[in-house]
Amino acid sequence: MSADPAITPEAIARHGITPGEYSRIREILGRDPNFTELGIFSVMWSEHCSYKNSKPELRKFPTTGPGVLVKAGEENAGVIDIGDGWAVAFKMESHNHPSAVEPFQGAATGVGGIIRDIFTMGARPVFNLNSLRFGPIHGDGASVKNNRRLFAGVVAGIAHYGNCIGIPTIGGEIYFDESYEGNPLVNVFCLGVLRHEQIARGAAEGVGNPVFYVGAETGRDGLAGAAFASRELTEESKEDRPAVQVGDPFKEKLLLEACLELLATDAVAGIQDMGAAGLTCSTCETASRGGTGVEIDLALVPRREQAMTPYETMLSESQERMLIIVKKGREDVVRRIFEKWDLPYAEVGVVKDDGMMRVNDHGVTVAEIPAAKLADDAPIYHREAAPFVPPAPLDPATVAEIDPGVALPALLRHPSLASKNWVYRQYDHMVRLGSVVRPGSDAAVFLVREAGKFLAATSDCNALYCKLDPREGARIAVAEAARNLACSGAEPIAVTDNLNFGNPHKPENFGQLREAVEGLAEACRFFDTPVTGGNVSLYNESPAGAIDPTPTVGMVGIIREESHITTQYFKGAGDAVYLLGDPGSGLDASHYLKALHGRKEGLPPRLDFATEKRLHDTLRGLIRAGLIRSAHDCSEGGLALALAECCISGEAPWGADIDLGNIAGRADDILFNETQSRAVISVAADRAAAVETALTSAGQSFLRMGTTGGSDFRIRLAGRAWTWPLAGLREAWYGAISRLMEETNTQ
Amino acid sequence: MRAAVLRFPGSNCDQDCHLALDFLGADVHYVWHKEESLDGFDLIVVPGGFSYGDYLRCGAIARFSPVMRAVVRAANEGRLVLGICNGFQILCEARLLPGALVRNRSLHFLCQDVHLRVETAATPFTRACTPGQVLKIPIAHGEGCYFADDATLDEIEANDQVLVRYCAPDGSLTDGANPNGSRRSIAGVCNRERNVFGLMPHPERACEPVLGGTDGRFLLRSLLESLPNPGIHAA
Amino acid sequence: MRAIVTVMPKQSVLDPQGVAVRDAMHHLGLENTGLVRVGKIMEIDLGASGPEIEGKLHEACRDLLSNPVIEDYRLELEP
Amino acid sequence: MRAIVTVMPKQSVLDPQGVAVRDAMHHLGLENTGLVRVGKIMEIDLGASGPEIEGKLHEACRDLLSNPVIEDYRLELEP
Ligand SMILES: Nc1ncnc2c1ncn2[C@@H]1O[C@H](COP(=O)(O)OP(=O)(O)O)[C@@H](O)[C@H]1O
Ligand SMILES: [Mg+2]
Repeated sequence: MSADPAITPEAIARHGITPGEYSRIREILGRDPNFTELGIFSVMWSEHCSYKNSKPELRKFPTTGPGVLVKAGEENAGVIDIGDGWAVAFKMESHNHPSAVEPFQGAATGVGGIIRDIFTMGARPVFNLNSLRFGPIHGDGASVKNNRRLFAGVVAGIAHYGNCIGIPTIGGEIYFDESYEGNPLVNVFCLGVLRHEQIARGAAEGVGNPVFYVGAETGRDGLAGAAFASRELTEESKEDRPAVQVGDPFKEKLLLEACLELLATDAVAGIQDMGAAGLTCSTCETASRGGTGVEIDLALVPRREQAMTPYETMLSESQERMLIIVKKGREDVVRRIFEKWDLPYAEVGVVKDDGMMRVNDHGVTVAEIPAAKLADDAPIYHREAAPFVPPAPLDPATVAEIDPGVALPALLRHPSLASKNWVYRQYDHMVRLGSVVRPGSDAAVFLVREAGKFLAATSDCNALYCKLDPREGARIAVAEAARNLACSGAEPIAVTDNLNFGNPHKPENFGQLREAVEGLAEACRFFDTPVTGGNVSLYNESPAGAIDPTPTVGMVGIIREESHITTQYFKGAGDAVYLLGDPGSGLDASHYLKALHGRKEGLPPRLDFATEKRLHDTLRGLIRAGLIRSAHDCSEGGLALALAECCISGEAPWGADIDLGNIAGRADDILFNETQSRAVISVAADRAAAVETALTSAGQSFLRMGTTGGSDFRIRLAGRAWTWPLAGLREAWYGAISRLMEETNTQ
Repeated sequence: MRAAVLRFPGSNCDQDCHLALDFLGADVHYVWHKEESLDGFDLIVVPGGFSYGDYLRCGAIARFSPVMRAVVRAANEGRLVLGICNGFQILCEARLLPGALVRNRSLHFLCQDVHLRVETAATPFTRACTPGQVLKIPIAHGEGCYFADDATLDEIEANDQVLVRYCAPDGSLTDGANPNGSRRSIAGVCNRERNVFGLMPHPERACEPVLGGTDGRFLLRSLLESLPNPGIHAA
Repeated sequence: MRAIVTVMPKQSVLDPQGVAVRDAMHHLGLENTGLVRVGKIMEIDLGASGPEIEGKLHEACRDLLSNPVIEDYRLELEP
Repeated sequence: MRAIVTVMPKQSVLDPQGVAVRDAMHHLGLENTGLVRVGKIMEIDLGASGPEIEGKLHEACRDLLSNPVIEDYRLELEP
């Protein structure tokens, strides 16, 4: 072996390994590690791979249920039954730090990674979602320009990868807030479909079975990216640039097709993608899951670059690669399929019975580690959590009323609330002929033809609520996702989540994480939606501090019949418009307060599970009875924003004449408060009586607010009235992001 | 009547085309890019996607696949060839169609519905349409801006080779209705012999009510009606 | 032998990328920037040499590496 | 003054485009083709000259015309 650097205390520290962890490594090995082994431990025991700071919290999630076929954590992604022998595998993954350093490639390789996680399960990926957070993009100045550059780059990167590979990106969410400046969040979601009997396992089964490496050649790109994701971003992060990987969606498309073709042959004993920590992670995890050992020879690994050391080869995060354990005697099947697809492949090793991960280089052993200990025995830390301190409620007297006539268009123009068409029109959201409800309604609806099922999917998280009250914010994130599904006519089945937080060594950050996890867990239990898996991204900080805690929720539901598919926009003139739920009050933590008054304050709205559930059941009941024409939940921006979106978000805008009567209170409070458990529905005039009867018998509070029609959106309230011509409102909302991005210099 | 849907490495609308043609009653088969023969097929569809990753130029590398020699032969024999999106790019690169497709003027990939005005019904690809008819069909491309020099444009217009143009919902040709900056709003052209047609929009994405529109059927039905033993569903 | 192939959009072809670069240069204080054209450059290690290779290379430039409808190419050879 | 800016992917960075071109060259009978790297070339009419412009130009190369994370640039000036 060539001269490896010495194992000095500095080298150990540089690998992010604490003295305590180092002695544990010595205990496991019964000796000092060599340099390659040190590198291997450092990536496997990074937060990204080992969840050493979050595991005790993650155990709080409900992960079981009658429909759960593969549990979270067992494999790359959980698998949920959707009936008739069909199942879905879905998961969310973050690529925050790579995207901060190189937005286009960072986001692109994030998409590539999550897609591999899904087809590794034997599922054909059918659609993607994405959940994004950036610093503010309106205004001038260097940081705003940089935010725009990051935003444009991330969107282009997601588009590049998803469009090329031919998986539609059908939904997502985007918010802009100071706390993400310098540390954007890029969370990507992929869902795949499979038959129950097609579930593939990531275990190295069968001693003597050959181990194949397939896919792209290994290069020096992305060395130790997992460790990179497990650190705070600093000015020096630019020095981490070799950590940037370049994605090749074309390769991945071939890899996807070849792997699915191979998995259909019964020649595969186990399969595992090479994501974070590449060869290292895939070899030790498959061995650990199989209760076996794996021995590979690096000299056999297809390589793109000359003279790579074992250390570099083991830690490389080159994209578009997989490890496949093949049943002995079936090697020809692999050869035939990978040659057909013109993909590199090589037999690089064999499954052993000794529980060791043994890495050779031209026959000389360069690393030898007990696989299960490496994969599963990372230290677990119980971090200190600062107790939650409830924020002071907002004193409304300190909030000057902005005339709603002005406030509504201003909110619609705010990039967090404006139409996201500038983003999703860059995504191919129609390929695969399943996009029944395209982006732009509460949830996307996708027809999975092979299974004959309509799936609905959404991603949600109000991080402002989570900042002010992480537990309540997390509960609301789940409730809002379920509400979006209910409005679309769907019954939720399961959840994936992405926990984006700051450095867990700081007690206030860890306190937020704990509160949020408990809130998510409680809500997932209540809605009967097990967590199928997800991702933890800690150390999301910039020099200015931690991000607002952002536990993103991705939720999937099923719609029983095509006729139940419901969208948020008004469908014609003369329909009755109802509010389900209460007008409510309180501008605490509202987007009105944040966007127009610049204040992130107050006690977020409270969520009452029973009230929320009644709303969902009522909505689904009305939809299944064929009684309503549109349904839209009230979220950021409150009732006025929801109503405006009902008017302007469809292909053909429809006006509305709304009379809220004599509700007492300030107009801005009534129109923009974000009281939970509410939705706006529209009903054909001849169904109004039936709807009111149904609502009354369900015990659902409601308010008949007015009628659709005309070319204006009008609200009357306690003797005041505001009229907004639709064309102006629509233009404010529809073109807002495009104006910011196209008419200002984005570079 | 037999239709072939070609599959290149990186094709991703192959299944969609198969599905739409099958739905309309065609006998559809996939043909792998390494095949050298297309004997027995009356219609050859070159589907959308990112053949060879669209590296270098869209369609530039696919054009050299073995199956493309068979496509050229089929075209010369007068059989029907339809290129959609990336397929259109490939047919232009293979010189089966005039012109080329370059970056959208916005520099962004665009996925959205557009309106198309049918310029002529005198082709096997548009015979189920009426001239001037407006169709709503989605696009999804980053490099769909049609370019040809003035002389070529004049010539293809004189020969009635422009089959569809981007237009406003009322059929008027406006700059705002041109999504990508295509010269003279051209969305699709055929060859001089009128048996090879390429267009950027995706008719296969607009063949079912559940997907929000059925105008794509006008084009695909035209095709099937032009073939021997169409056997079309009364769709 | 090594080949350097430069491919530029023809004058008559709209080059939105060139326009975008020019506008951005203006914002960076290079207000006088005029025409900008963005092309491709390919460095190719040919692994062999000879007149036969050169002939094939010109073919490749014309048929594969550039599209004469929209682009011009320039080929330089280095030993 | 005119600037010619050449931007190439860094050595260690994957260049899928170059790989695709190499494979296609093999099919065109140039079987010995080795490494191919594909970059961008920009011809910029600066409309002015002077050392100040040159400084700004280097800035533009670094911040706008290339992506230093994955690319290197080369700047040539012509009078
Ligand atoms: N990043 C994105 N990618 C694709 N679609 C998006 C993205 N962000 C938002 N959308 C779509 O825009 C619509 C509005 O989003 P949002 O305001 O977050 O909805 P809601 O408040 O109902 O959850 C939804 O259909 C959503 O899927
Ligand atoms: Mg909603």
